[in-house]
Amino acid sequence: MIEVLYFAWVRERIGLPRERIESQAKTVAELVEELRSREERYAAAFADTTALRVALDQELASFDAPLAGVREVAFFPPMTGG
Amino acid sequence: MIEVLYFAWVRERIGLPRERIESQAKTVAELVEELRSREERYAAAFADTTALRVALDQELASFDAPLAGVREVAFFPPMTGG
Amino acid sequence: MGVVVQSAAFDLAAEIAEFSGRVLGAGAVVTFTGVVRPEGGLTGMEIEHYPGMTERAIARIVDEAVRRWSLEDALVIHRYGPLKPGEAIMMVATAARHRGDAFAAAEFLMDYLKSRAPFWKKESRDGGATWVAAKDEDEAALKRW
Amino acid sequence: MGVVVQSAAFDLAAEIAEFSGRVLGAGAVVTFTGVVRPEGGLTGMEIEHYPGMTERAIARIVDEAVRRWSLEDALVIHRYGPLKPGEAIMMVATAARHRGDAFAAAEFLMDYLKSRAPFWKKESRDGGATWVAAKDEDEAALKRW
Repeated sequence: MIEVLYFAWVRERIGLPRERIESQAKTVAELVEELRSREERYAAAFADTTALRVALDQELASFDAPLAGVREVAFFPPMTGG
Repeated sequence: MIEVLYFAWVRERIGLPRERIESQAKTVAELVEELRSREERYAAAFADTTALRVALDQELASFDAPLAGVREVAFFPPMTGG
Repeated sequence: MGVVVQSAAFDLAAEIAEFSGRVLGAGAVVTFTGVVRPEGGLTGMEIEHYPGMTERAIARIVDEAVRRWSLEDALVIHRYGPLKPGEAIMMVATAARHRGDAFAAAEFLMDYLKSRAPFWKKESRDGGATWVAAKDEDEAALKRW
Repeated sequence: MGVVVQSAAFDLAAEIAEFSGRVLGAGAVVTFTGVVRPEGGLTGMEIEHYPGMTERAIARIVDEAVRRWSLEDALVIHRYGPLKPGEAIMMVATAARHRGDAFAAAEFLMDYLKSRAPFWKKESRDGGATWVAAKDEDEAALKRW
């Protein structure tokens, strides 16, 4: 089981801030494919991954990063702090 | 008559903060020569003009600047504000 | 070194007074304050963040600044939640023996907070609310470090 | 825009609060504070200046900053006379819509105040008092603008 978090407009498009997912995905990219195929709202949120960022256990990562041992995956748009 | 001001260690070497001088000097450099020839304390203060700065009527100037129309000449070391 | 992430408003003058007071041996203190700009009919702003990651990400950015420059102290305060036009969003303060270090570290902290700390701004206007898009220039600003 | 040259101490927090309060539309506020560093057995500092020229020189530097960057406001406070270790010598504050302008203008003001405003620092230690020598690096810093 993996905890998946969504922020900003990703959260709004998918309609929830977090969910627990049973997945066999080996990489972030594979997880994204699984999510895309679920429902239209996921397909919409993940339509363009170049517009997205991902964090694994609260560290920024790339979409080809492995998920082995990861407990928390977060998807969000580029950050706009400061 | 020209008002001549001295600051920081120039003031200390010469021993006074300002004086009124009757001078025929046409440039700052000529005025410096006149002052140098006055007394040892002036010679000491003006020994190395590369270590000095000059302002004419409160504007930074160069040592070859003309003195025509100038009422106030100030000599001082490089500034150390901030 | 201090990192504060909070929804409550902070007292800019009091924070600067306290920071300056404890770094009196520093010689140079630089502060940056980001304010909600009341322009284009903005009626409010909502800042979302990623609790847990936010604190970690900022602490790492501060650590990096301390590694790169000779700093006596550094402070980052960043708010989340609803903010009104004119309110302070965040502040950064740096203290160093020399002004060059204090300025560079403050700019570095700002550049990284903009693009590497998990905050997202949503602006409200009469017509509705929209997420602020990240600027290419902010991403480009990271390249100078 | 404001230029203040005074011998009295100033309240850093109050000055920053007042400055920030009147530029709430600015988005970005940067401050720099210079403090007498209590190092090397320093017991005190005396700052001499050139009354009249000081105010003119600083006003000109501020005008130049306003010409070069998009500033909403700028403030320079500089003290003269006797100062004790730990006391603030001077401060600069800039306000702009964007942080880049506020940072650059504050650094520019500092670089020029260091070498082009008529102040001279004399440091007192147990062994006596000595005039601070201008640093080559401060003169060199002007070249970047």
